[in-house]
Amino acid sequence: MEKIKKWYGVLMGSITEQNKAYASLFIIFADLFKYPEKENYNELLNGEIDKQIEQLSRLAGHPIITSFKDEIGSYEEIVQAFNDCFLGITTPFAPPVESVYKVWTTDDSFQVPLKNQKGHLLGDSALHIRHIVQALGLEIPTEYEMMPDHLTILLELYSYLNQEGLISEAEQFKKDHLDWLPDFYNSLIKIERNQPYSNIVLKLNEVLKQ
Amino acid sequence: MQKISRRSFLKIAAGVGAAAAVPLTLTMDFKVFAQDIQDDKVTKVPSLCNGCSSTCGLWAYVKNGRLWKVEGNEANMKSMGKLCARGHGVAYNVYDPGRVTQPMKRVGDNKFQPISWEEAFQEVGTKTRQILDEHGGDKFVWACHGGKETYAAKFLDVIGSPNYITHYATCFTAKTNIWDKMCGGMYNPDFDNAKYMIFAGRNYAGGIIPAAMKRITEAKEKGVKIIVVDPRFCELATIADEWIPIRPGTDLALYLGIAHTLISENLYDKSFVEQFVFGFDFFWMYNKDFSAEKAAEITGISADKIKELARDLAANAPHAFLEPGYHGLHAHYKNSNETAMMNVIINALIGNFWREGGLFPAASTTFGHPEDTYFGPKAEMGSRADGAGVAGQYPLVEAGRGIPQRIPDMIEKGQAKVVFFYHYNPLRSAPEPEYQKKIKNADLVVSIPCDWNETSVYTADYILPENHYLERMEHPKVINGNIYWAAAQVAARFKALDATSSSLDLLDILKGFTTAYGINNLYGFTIEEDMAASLGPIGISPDKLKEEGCIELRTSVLPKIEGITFNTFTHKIEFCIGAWKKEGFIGVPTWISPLVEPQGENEFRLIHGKQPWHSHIMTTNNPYLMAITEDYNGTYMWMNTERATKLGLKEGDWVTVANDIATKTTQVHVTEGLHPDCVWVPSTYGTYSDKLENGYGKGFNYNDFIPARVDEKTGHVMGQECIVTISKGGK
Amino acid sequence: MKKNIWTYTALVLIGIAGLGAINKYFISGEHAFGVSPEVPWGALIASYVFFAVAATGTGLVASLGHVFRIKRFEALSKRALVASILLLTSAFGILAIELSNPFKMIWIIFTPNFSSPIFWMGAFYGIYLVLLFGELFFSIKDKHKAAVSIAYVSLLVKIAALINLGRVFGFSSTREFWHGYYYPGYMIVTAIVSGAAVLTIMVYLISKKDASLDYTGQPLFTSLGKILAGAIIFLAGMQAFKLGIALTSGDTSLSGPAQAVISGPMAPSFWTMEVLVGMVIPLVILFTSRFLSRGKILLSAALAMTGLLFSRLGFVYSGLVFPLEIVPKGCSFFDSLNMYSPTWSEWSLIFGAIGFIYLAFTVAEDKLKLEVKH
Amino acid sequence: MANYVMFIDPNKCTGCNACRIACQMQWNLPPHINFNRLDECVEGQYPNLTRVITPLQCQHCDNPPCQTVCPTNATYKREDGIVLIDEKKCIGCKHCMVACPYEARVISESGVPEKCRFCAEYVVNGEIPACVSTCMCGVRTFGDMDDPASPIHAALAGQELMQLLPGHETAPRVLYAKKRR
Repeated sequence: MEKIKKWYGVLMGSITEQNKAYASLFIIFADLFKYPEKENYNELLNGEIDKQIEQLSRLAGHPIITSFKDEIGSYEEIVQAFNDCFLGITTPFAPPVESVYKVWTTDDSFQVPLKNQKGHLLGDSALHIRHIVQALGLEIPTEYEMMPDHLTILLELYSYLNQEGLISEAEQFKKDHLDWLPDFYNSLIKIERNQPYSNIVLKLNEVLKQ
Repeated sequence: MQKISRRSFLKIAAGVGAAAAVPLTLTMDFKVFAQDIQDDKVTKVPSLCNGCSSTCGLWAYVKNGRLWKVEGNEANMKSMGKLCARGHGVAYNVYDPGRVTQPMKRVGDNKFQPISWEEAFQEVGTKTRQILDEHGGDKFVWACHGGKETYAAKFLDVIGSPNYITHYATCFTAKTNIWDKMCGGMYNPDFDNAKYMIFAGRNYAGGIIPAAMKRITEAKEKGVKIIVVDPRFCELATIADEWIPIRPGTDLALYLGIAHTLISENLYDKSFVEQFVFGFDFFWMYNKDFSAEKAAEITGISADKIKELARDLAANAPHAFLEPGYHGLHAHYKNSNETAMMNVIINALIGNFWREGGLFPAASTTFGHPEDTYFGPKAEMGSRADGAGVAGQYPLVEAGRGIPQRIPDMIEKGQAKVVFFYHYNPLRSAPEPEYQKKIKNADLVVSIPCDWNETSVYTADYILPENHYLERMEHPKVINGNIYWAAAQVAARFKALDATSSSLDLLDILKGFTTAYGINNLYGFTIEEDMAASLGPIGISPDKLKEEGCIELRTSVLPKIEGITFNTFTHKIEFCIGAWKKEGFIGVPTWISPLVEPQGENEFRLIHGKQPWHSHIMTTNNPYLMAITEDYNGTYMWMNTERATKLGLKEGDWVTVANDIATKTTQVHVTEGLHPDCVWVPSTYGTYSDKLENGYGKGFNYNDFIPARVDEKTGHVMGQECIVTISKGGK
Repeated sequence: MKKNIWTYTALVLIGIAGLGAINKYFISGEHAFGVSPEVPWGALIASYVFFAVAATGTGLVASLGHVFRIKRFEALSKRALVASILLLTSAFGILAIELSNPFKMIWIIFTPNFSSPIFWMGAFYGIYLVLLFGELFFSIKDKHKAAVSIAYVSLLVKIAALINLGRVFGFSSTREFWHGYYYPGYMIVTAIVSGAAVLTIMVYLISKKDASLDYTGQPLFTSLGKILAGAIIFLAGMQAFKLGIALTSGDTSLSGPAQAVISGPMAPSFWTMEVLVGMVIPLVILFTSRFLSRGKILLSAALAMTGLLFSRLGFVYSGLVFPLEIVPKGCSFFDSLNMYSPTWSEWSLIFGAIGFIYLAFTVAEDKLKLEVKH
Repeated sequence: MANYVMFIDPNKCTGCNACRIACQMQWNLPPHINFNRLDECVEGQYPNLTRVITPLQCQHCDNPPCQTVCPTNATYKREDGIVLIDEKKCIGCKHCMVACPYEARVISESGVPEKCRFCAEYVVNGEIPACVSTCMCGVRTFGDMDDPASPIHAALAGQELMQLLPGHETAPRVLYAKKRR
């Protein structure tokens, strides 16, 4: 039924409110994996983010309740958590990058052992995202050009596809490129200071699963 | 209602409308896409290996922008198509997610915050400016591994800092310093035509140059005699005709004994000495009593053997050489300088310079430069903070090399305020890490690495990551030196792979930094333009170089008898160094005892060397190379069987190694292949940056045990003048 | 069915074995076990041999009833079949977990290699299992004639299976300590030891509730005890002979492993478990009790089985403990034996199998009509 | 049909391990799984020592014990002499590992006892195995005995050859130069 509604919106040449809300929801999630600026931190702390997630997810027809505000601690703590989880200055760490959680390439001809290993950057998935970004006439910042399968970009892209009413493409995208979140979560929880990120990933996975 | 992200990463590209429909070019299905890209073509891009500083030529095979395979480049005179274990290993590092992926700013002990390149340049540039404006440009230090990288010099010139410091004082500085003073430059052995080779203080099978090993084993096939003098039965000794274990620190005595035999038995090449040597009599005057017998007492090698070496050298001269050595002898003993001098003298006595099977200078060439684009003011050049080449401090040390182990001292004395480290990690590769950690007291420390090395983690205020070598194009290099090759070669690193992170090339880092510092257009050229300008005078186009990978220039160094001249004051090989006499030294080598001697049953001299699959400290985080270490017990400390038995030690036992600087534990390898006076450790281990997880905490490093000493003549660290006591147990 | 403490213990053991299997299949893979390129076979191969030989041995001793018409053993026939089936399925279960890819076994049918002892092992034991089921089926249906005919065929298959199992180890000249004809013989003798022991334990378990055993009970115990004692003595002699020959052979590839057994890494297990617990104590108990006490015979049987388990571990490890001398050398390399010790996953499977056999046997006893009518 | 052999001269090997890692790269092996390894033998007493490092790997026997014992014929021998393993048939019984006198097999991540493949897919295109092409000391030579142009003929000429463990009658296709030290 959900799908038909969405398709209906597309066919009518208009994007439904529901679609817009769904797309916006992922913009919010995408934002959470960027470096935590003070402003974002404040929004998280005063519950603004939780509120928006609640409203948007309800509108989108995938209601979830989050309480990230209870898990973030001080600004310094969230910065520390970001560093510990994603930067690699301490180990273990869990970069929010799809390639790391997938077999590097399925191309058997490669003569480097990366081929069938996990844990490396610029895997097949990164190339695919780069391809999608280019084909859709989009651009990503230089800093992320070589890490196009960073979770932030994946979520923004997913949001964009939904926003533009490319529903079947979005579905395919979700299936192909947002299926690694459980592995990501498992890596995150091995890090001592993993909140709020592990919970964000959990909730994100929850809304994607619906 | 809808939250508009202030910082959305995804932007609609300029000139493209929003997609109303799915573009035809889009392959949305990942499986289909992954299948499609398998049809991409494989291309070949030349580069130079970064596994050590030999710059072996290699081909990077690339498919869809990613590394497909690496292979040695046949044409390169260092690799001759071969790569060693490190070469294969470090290429693989490129996709390691543990690299420093973007600029980092220190926000606390062991705490960093990622920042954008713009912020990084702005902050580093303005801070450097403030500090130098206040204290003077000569408080700026650029410390690097050394070699052929050039861009920093431009900045140093403008701000008036002479402080370009390399790692050489911890490696082989006595050799280059002295060869330059005595014969005007380095000379390299001709493996292909020699009939008799002595290797002392250099293990080509550990510190590998693949082409050297190829040529040495080929020579061996032909029946050439190979002698290895080394306290340790090193990898090269495996294929040698003879291993002569020498008491560590006494190579000088051996050389004096050989010289004495050559001269007293009239075996030396008199005509060569007459024509091309200055100061022979002066040398002989001081050493005519230093007989082979005396040398035998000191070295533990029999007088007969010493005489035999001298006679065999003479008998095969000039198709014979005493290899000029490397790290093993030239920064590690109080008598390293004199040892280097004697190396020149022995080769001169057998008259093998410029002779087939002897020693030759490196063929070279000169590159052009991109046109200057900076015409602004330049500060007056200050004096060197480390005192290298400075009267009253270390006048005999080559200013071009510097004294890296003094950096913490310079900072403490206020002589250095801003320190940049470029692919250099003194916290692990220089003596006494606890002392080196004081580097963090500088006003500003910037590290330009690939990985989270100790220096970055413990001292850097900013980390500005450089691209992996396969991701960057660089200023071309002349491939020459260390081993004789009749023609110079030109090669370069070309960008083979897409970068996996937001690291940059050195040139771009310096452009950003200097611009923020307030110098505009200091590097007004791109790397492509730099390469074109460099290669221009030689008549090579960058495209051609990229296609061939390595281009050999005209043959320029061939054996000759006529017209030999040396680039010294007398145009001869000077057995007596004038500059030394000026400083009050006698100027010729005489016997000097090592600084310290082990006494008693549990005292040993701690010596070190390279393992064939690691490059000192920089490869220990590679999982493949560390797997070799694990399979072959590579972190074990070698100890002579007899000494071990006395201490009740068996293979694999844990021991505690201690002196007044450090206490460490390790396991022992009990072997017949080591001089009883010493213990030996590979120079590779002891990584203590916990970010380098494959290497972290494995083994220990000799630097843990040595103080940051400075030799008065050439500035080296005397890295093997180190006594440790060893006792059973510890783990 | 009455549940007691043993029922729960068995369930716990099976549960832990489940964890061991999960560890192998889903978590650690090959690393779940202590094996290495130098010691590729370990406790699971040993326990496979332990259970498979016990299965054959149980059948072999029990066939004294069916085949050789020894009256007092007939009481055991059906139960022995059940025990055999359970032991053999346990052996197969362990093997399935030991194998990296048991599902690829199907290729044994499509592209069999007739020169491979493991192929024949699969064939013989596969047939044996089918025969066991057949014999049990006809026995329960009281089709005596059919059951006996199967028993004859089964006897041949059993002996072939045992000899072939010995060949799995003795076939290749690579592992000198195993090579030759000793181990086929060893398999048959140990089969009798384990058969007698298993039957003793089984008789004890059921004698309390099966009145019919009161009639044959005592002589049956005594006979089994005597068979057990005889087989142990024979085995002890064989082992002593084997080790003696190896030690005095002057060939390090034989004497080295033997040294490892008597004074090397295997010595503690060899002397305490295999010799003392598995041979000396049972024999002392049997002879001092003059084969009359049920309890003591049971105890001897249990000890013999325990000793035999360690004997299997030692037997597998001893073939692999000594490093192969690939490059002819004069240099010392003997100081490093190939090290192996079983991991918890391996132990869990062994004990799990024991738990399974106990549990399944009590269930079978409960549900099937296994008593012999007179 | 080609007739592949490898010649190894241990007298030249200094133990750099380039062969090991080049092979690992070529065949995408993880760090601790390696198809070739170095055996070290040090004899003598200080200061008179000899050290011989012998590279070991699958010997591609003409009479391979691993093939004989393989229950499913997963291990097979190609007509050109190369012994290979068909992963889809391997049950992982490891009898091949027990039977191989050269300890040439290592268990792969998928539980298959893997080993050196003589770079089977590559040599048929005229390429040489990675361990050979990267060896700086010229320890290894690979070639086709039936091809007169193959470098193997020059490498073997005048060499005193031996095979490892001739007593096992495995007839290896890896030929070693006799120890000269």
